[in-house]
This record gives sequence, C-alpha cells and structure tokens, in this order.
Amino acid sequence: MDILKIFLYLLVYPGLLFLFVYSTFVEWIDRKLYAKFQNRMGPMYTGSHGILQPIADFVKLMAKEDIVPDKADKKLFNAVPILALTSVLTAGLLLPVWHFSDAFQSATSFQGDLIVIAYLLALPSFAYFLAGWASASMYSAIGGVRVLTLLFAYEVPMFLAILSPAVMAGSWRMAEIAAYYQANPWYLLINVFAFAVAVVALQAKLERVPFDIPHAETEVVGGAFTEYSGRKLAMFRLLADIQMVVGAGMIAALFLGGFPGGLIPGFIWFVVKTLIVVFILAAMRSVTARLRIDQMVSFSWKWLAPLALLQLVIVIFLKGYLQ
Amino acid sequence: MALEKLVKWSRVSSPWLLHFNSGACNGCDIETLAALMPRFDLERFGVLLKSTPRHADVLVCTGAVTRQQAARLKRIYEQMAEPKFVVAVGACACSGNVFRGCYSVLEGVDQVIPVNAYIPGCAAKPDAIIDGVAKLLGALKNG
Amino acid sequence: MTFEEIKKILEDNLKGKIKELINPFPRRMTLWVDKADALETCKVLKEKAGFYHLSTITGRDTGDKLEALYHFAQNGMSLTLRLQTDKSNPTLSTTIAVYPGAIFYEREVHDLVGINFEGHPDMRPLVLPEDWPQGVYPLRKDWHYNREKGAIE
Amino acid sequence: MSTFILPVGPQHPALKEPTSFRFMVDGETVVDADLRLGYNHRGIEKGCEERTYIQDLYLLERVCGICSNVHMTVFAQGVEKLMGIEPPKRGLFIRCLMGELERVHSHLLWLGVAGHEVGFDTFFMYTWRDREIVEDILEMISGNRVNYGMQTFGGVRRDLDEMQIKKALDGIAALKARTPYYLNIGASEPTLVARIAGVGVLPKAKALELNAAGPTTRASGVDFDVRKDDPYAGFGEHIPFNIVTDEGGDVLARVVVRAKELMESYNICEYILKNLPAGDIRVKAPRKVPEGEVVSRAEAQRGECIHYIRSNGTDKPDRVKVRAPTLANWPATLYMLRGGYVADIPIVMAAIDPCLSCTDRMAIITDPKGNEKVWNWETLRQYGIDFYRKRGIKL
Repeated sequence: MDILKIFLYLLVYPGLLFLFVYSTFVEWIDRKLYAKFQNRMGPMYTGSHGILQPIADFVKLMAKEDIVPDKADKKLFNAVPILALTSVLTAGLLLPVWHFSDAFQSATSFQGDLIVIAYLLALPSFAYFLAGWASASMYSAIGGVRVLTLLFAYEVPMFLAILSPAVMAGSWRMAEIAAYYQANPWYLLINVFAFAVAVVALQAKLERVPFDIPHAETEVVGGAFTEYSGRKLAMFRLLADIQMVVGAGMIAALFLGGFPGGLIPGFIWFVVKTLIVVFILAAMRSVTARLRIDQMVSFSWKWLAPLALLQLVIVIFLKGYLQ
Repeated sequence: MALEKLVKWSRVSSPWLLHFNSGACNGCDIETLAALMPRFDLERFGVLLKSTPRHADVLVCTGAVTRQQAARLKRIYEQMAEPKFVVAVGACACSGNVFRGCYSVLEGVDQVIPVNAYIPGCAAKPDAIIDGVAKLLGALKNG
Repeated sequence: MTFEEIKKILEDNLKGKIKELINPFPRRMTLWVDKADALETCKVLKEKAGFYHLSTITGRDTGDKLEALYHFAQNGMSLTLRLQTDKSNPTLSTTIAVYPGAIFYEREVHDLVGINFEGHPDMRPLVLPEDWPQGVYPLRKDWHYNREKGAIE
Repeated sequence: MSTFILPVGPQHPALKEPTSFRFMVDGETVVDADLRLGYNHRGIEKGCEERTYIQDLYLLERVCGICSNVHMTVFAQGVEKLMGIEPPKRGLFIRCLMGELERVHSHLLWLGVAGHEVGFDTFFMYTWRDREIVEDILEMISGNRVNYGMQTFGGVRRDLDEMQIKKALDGIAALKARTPYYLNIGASEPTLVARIAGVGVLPKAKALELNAAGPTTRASGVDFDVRKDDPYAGFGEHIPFNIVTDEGGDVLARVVVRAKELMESYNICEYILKNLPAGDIRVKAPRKVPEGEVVSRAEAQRGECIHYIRSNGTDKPDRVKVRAPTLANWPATLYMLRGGYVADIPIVMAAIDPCLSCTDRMAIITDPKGNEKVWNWETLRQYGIDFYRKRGIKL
C-alpha cells in the first residue's frame, strides 16, 4: 500500500502530472490577470476562455524544429534544460501537500527539507547561466551573467525570509512548520515582513517584471534563451511555470499555514493558497516597470535583506517572550 | 492520427509573431501595432509578439522590400525554426503596390523569401490582419 | 514682403547678376543667377531680403545641364533660386556657410543627381543603398531602371 | 571604457523604421552625431517621372503612412496651380478637415510614443486608445484608416453628409474633453517634467539657422507655420486659427506645443464641420498639364512639407521633388544631441517625431580610437530611463 502511495505521490499528486497540469493553469491565470490589468482580454479561444493556451504553446514548441547553433557547446546546450526541469520537479515533490504524521518521515518529508527545496529552487538559475554560456551568443552570455548577478541579490533575502517561520516553529521540516501554524494561526501575522520579502524574492527568482533583467526583450532580445528553440524552449517555459507553482507552494506552506486536512481538503487549500501568491505576483508584474540590474542589487541589499533580518530579530525575541 | 491532430491544434492555437519592417511607409506598421492594442487584442487567439526569430512561428513583413533590407530579411527568415510561416501584410509586401518599378524596391516579400499568406490592403486594417492570420491558421487546420 | 519690395532689394544688391526674376504665381518667385554668384546671392537673400528659411534643394537634369533649385521661404513668400552647371563637370559651391541647414540637402542632391558641392565637409552617400554602384545617379534622365528578372534569388 | 560590440538585429516590434546613427561619446556626453538614411529609400521621385499625374497622386500618398494626406494635398494643389484650376470652397474645406484630423491622429500617436520613450507606458496605452476615436472618424469619412485617398486634382473625392458631420462632431467633442488631461500630465506631472524639461534645447537663433520646421521650431519661439505664412486649402481667408508657440525650446516645450496644437486642430475641425459651405466638392481636371514649374507647400504634422513639380506638357511630370519635414529637422536634432547625455538621445530624437525614418541601429563610439558599441533603439531608450532613475527620477 505504501509503495502504491509513493508512486501516486511521485507521478500523480503532487508529482509530474499534477505539476504539469497545474502549472499550465497557473500560467493561464497569470496571463489573464496581466491582460485584465492592461484592459485587454487575454487568450480567449483556445479552450474555454483560453484555458488550454499554455498547453497549446507547450505542444507547439515540442513539435517545432530544434535548432542547435553551430558554435554552441552541444552537450551542455542539450543537457541544461533537462537538468533544470528535473531540479524543480524534485523540489515539487518536497511540498507537504499530503497529510504527514510527524512520526512518518518518508523520502519526501524529512527534517531539513526546507533547506533542500530552497537549494533545488536555486538550481535553475545556474542552469540558465550555463544555458546562456553554452549558446555562444552575445545576448545569451549577457543574459546568463545577469542571471548570476541577480542570484546574489535575491538569494540571501530569500533564505533569511524563510528562516523566520522556521525559527518560530522550531523546525526545519515544512510539514512541521505548517502544523505549528495550523495549531497557532495568529502567529502567522508575526511573519508578515518575511512574507513580503519572500514574495518579492520569488518574483526575482522567477525573473518576471520588474526583475526580468536577464531576458529583457528590449535589451538582450531573449536573454539566456535567445538561441533556444523548439522543445528545449518548451522545457524552459514549463520549468518557469513549475518553479512558480513550487515557489508559491513553498511560501504558502511557510507563511500561509500549509495545506491541512488530508488529501482532498489539502488539495483545495493548496490551490487556493498558491493562487493567492500567484495573484500577488501577477499584480506586481502589471504595475511595475523593469529595474536596472544595479538598482535591483542595491534594492535587495538595502531593503530586502535588512527587512528580513529585522523580521528574524523580531521572531527571536518573540519566541523568547512566548516561552 | 491523434498525435498529429494534437500538434496541428497546438500550431493553430499558438502562433507567435515576429514583426519586420522591410521598408514600409509606416501605415501597416501602425496597424499591426494597433492590432495588439486593447481594442483588437490579438492575444485572444494566442498570438504573442516575440523579439527573437528563434522563438517565433510567423514572420510578419510590412513594406515593399528595399535593397538595403533584403539581405536582412533573408537572414531573419533563416534564423527561424521550422515550421515557419511568413505573412506579407499590406499590398506593398504582397506585390510592391505602387512602388512596383522603383529602382530601390524589390517588389514584394516573395521575391526574397517564400510567403504563406498575403494580407492585402493599403494599409491593411487591423481587422484584415486578424482575418489574415486566422485564415492562415484555418488553412493549417484543414491541410 | 511683396514681390515688388523683394525685387527692389535684389536688384539693388545684385546689380547685373540677375538672369531672370519672375513671379509666376501669387506668393512664389523664381530667381536665376550664374553659379559663380551663388554664395553672394544667398547672403543677400538671407541678410537683406529676409529669406531665413531654406526649405530644400531640388536637383534636376534638364537634358544637357544639371540644375539645383534652392527653395527659400519667408512669411508670405517662397523663392526659388536657380543655379545651373555643366553635366560634364557638375560642381557648385556649397552654401552651408550661409545656410547650415543645407548640409543634408546637398548630400541628397549629390546622391541622386551627382552634383558635387565644393567645400562640403562630407559627401558620403546619404540615401542610396550600400551596394549602389559609384557614378550612377538615379535621377538623371539618361539613367533608366531595368530590373533583370531573377537577378535576386 | 567598454569596447565590445553588441550587434543588434534590424527588426524590432516597435513602429520604428531602420536608419543608422553614429555617436561619438565621451563618458556620458555626446560629442558628435552622424546619421545614415536610405534603409527605406524606395526611389519614389524617379517613379513619379514614369507615372501619370493621377498615379503619382497615389504613389506620393505612400511616402509616409502617417502624413499621407499631406503629401497628397501638396501634390494636388501644386498640379492644380499648373493646370490653372481652383477647387470649389466645399472641396477646400474638406481638404483642410482631412489635414487637421490627420494632425490629430499623428499628434496623439506621438504623445503616446514620447511617453513610451521615457518609460511611461500607461500614457502610451491611454493616448492610443483615444486615437481610435479619430481613426473611426477618418474611416467613416474616407473609408480607410491610414491612407485615405481623399484628395484629387480639383478638389476631394468624397463628400460628407449630415449624419457624418454629427458623428464627427461627437467624436471631436469627446477628444476635446480628454486632451486637457494630456496637456496637464505633459506639463505638470513632476516625474515626466523632470525627464523632459531642459533636455534637447534648441535656441531660437539656432532653430532659424538650421532651418528646422514644424512643432520643433515653434517650440523654440519661431512662429513659422505654413498654414499662416502661405495659406492653402481655405486657411487664412476662411478658417480662423492660432499659431501655437512656446519659448522653452526643450522637449517639454515640444510636448506642450503639440498638446496645444491638438486643441487648435479640434477647434478648426469644429469650425469646418459647422460652417461647411454648400456646393460641389470638385471641378473637372484635364489629363495633360501645361508646361511649367511650381513649388507647393503645406504644414504637415511634423513641419513644412514641400514639393517641387515640373511639367513638360505631357501627362507625366518631368520632375517631382519631395521633401518631408523630418529631413529638415535632422540638422537641428544633431545639434540638440551634441553636448547632451546619452540617456537623452531617445526622447530628443522622438521629440521631432521622426517619420520618414526612425532608428533601429546606432553605433556609440566611446572613445576617439573608434571602439564601437552598437546599440538598438530600445537599449538606448532603456538606458535613458535607467539613467534618470538612478538620479531619483522615476516614472
């Protein structure tokens, strides 16, 4: 029975199948919201209200010619999208979406899974850099270098921000952190600064406006993906969507109280809470313009990191007080 | 076959455009832009404007091709990934229009690269551009 | 200024150098001088007659000669200055010392008709394509465009 | 100094036509500027000599898609002079109406693009939305949105009926209500003003010396407007209007001039629509044109548009010379760019509303040894936006 459960977990929910379907849905939601903010309709005719649009994009790209530039480092060029996609899919498995008893420490929920998911979510950025490097194109190389620069800017605030709820709950296991806040819902309000920092850092991690510096169309054409076409581009796009889902799921687990109540209610909670995060991300994308890279770096270090530190200090003091 | 059907459906549903001005009078360019603006909103059909030829499926050309631009047009076309389609927007891009016979003009996009759909009109209205793109997609669907 | 007023100013300042001075339409006049007097005429036009604006320069092939028509403007009057030069040695002196705005117009005329403007700092092609053959001027009457079919793949 | 070359493809999803610019740059300052046209050279003037007059009319309409009507008007009225015919008053009024409606659509387009260049995309969306109102009026009158084909020798080709007049008046009233809002934003919104005030200054003396035209020179305090200086199509005698000038000479002044000109154009349109004289819209024109030469001028949206037409007694002209206003403004633009910041290049160039060609590729020469960086318009635009953001001016 346990074996079956694990296979279900790996392949269906929250594994491969669910992440694929849900990430396309999230992309659709994101595009619709963005269009609505701009007074447009967004996709309309592919499926009901364009709901199948991201799937159509994906299938079309899969069926397209796959060009590998002559000058590119071919092995690396081909391997990078698969590596990056694998890392975010693995990260997806770590989300505490099924009800886990504290005693049952499986392969996907263990002490320290918080650290692992944070690392797995950081891996795609390195992959982007390698992709840009392997393409042997000027735009790609610049895009790749920008990815790394950005990584240094948002990664520290991100880690500091996710530290706060963990310290409060006294655990490095996401299921336990979620359970702690389910038991004490009011404590969620304590982490409000960390939540804000984490959402902004996630937006930067996803490289969306205002932090879409690495692949700013108007500056470096397609950034690290300039030379990518066909199914590798499809993988990169899918990867970005899944990263959004997993990132939103992680934030929901840490800051919004997780997904209680077993399989079905947990699923509903997961959808509702990740959509809240996605809504914030889409709104942020609509109302801002692109920053320049040094502005992004100074913004991270001047505002995000200190804010996250402040939050940590608050949490530590409160924790002492409450005990 | 089911898979073929799926692929065809996806191609029809998700055409990504690349806009290239090959020596137009600006009329068709304005109208192409207007087609993407809130009033016409081409994104309804899944159309996105892309900035690199590698990502695009449909090359939208406006203007009778001038000598200076011909080589570039060809290069852009070669950079696009298969399957790729070319839409000539406006009478100039279709045949050279009134510029036929002028010394610095090559009389239409099809003199340089193969064209899949011609959208006539001087300038082609946004409605016509949308119609042309839809017809191209319809032709793809059926054949 | 009316045509009569301008005529008087020009006749006072350019004694004996005017080949033709007519008023074909209301608010239009044409002045024809020898190409050697071009700069002096321009100075008079700008400083004495009030033609502060140079609209453009037209290059024209009359058959045996090349012609440059300078279109000047002021409030209520537009003047065309006609200068002619031989086709075998088409040169005119540049007017950018008096009208700095002429710089692109002279380059354009050089491109299309092939008049050399002596003293112009920069006679590179302005509008013709990069692969355009040297010494071919599309707006001359003896040049016709014959496109070979299939020349371009 | 950075020495790598970033080659930029010639295509871009903005409405830019290709032209090449080279800038000599010392640090942040532009030392010298040079341009190369011709990416859009089609050989229209030679083409005119090989076509009949009525064909030329439609060829010249396609010189530019934004000021198509002006080129048609200028050519038509020049040939009318050679033919010795005079269009009826109603025809002249409708000719004038088309010109003003076109000015409205072009200025609205420009305001949007100017907003876009300084990173104010909301402005862009707003003005382009309102532009659709005037596009609707133009489509209702002429049947087309861009190249109207309204002018012909001896008058205009289509008449207006009562219902069209009413609809046009409604549309103009709607626009008239919206435009003060743009003027207000352009002249007082602090971040936008900080970005455009004192930028690209063209003093009055220089504007005169470099023969600039249109709103560019009017914003430098020169009241040069062909509609007043050389009245055509019912201006002057019949249709009252004011020349808008501003003493500022900078980009801000150009925004203000254009916004105020919009208000003037609305007034002209309303006046024409309310006082449209009865009668024919055109007279019959002969096929052959007597020998002669004529200079014909009109005020396009961007400045003076001038055609020189020489006929030789046949049904084809001997020489047609077209000078669109943008070429007249390039010397002044190069002057404005010199000594300015690199970040200001996009808005300064956009401020003259370049039409016959815009930029897609520009070379930035960073030191006298000739190390080149090739930037595209968007890079430069973004650079400009960022440059000011760094100095605390955000939009």
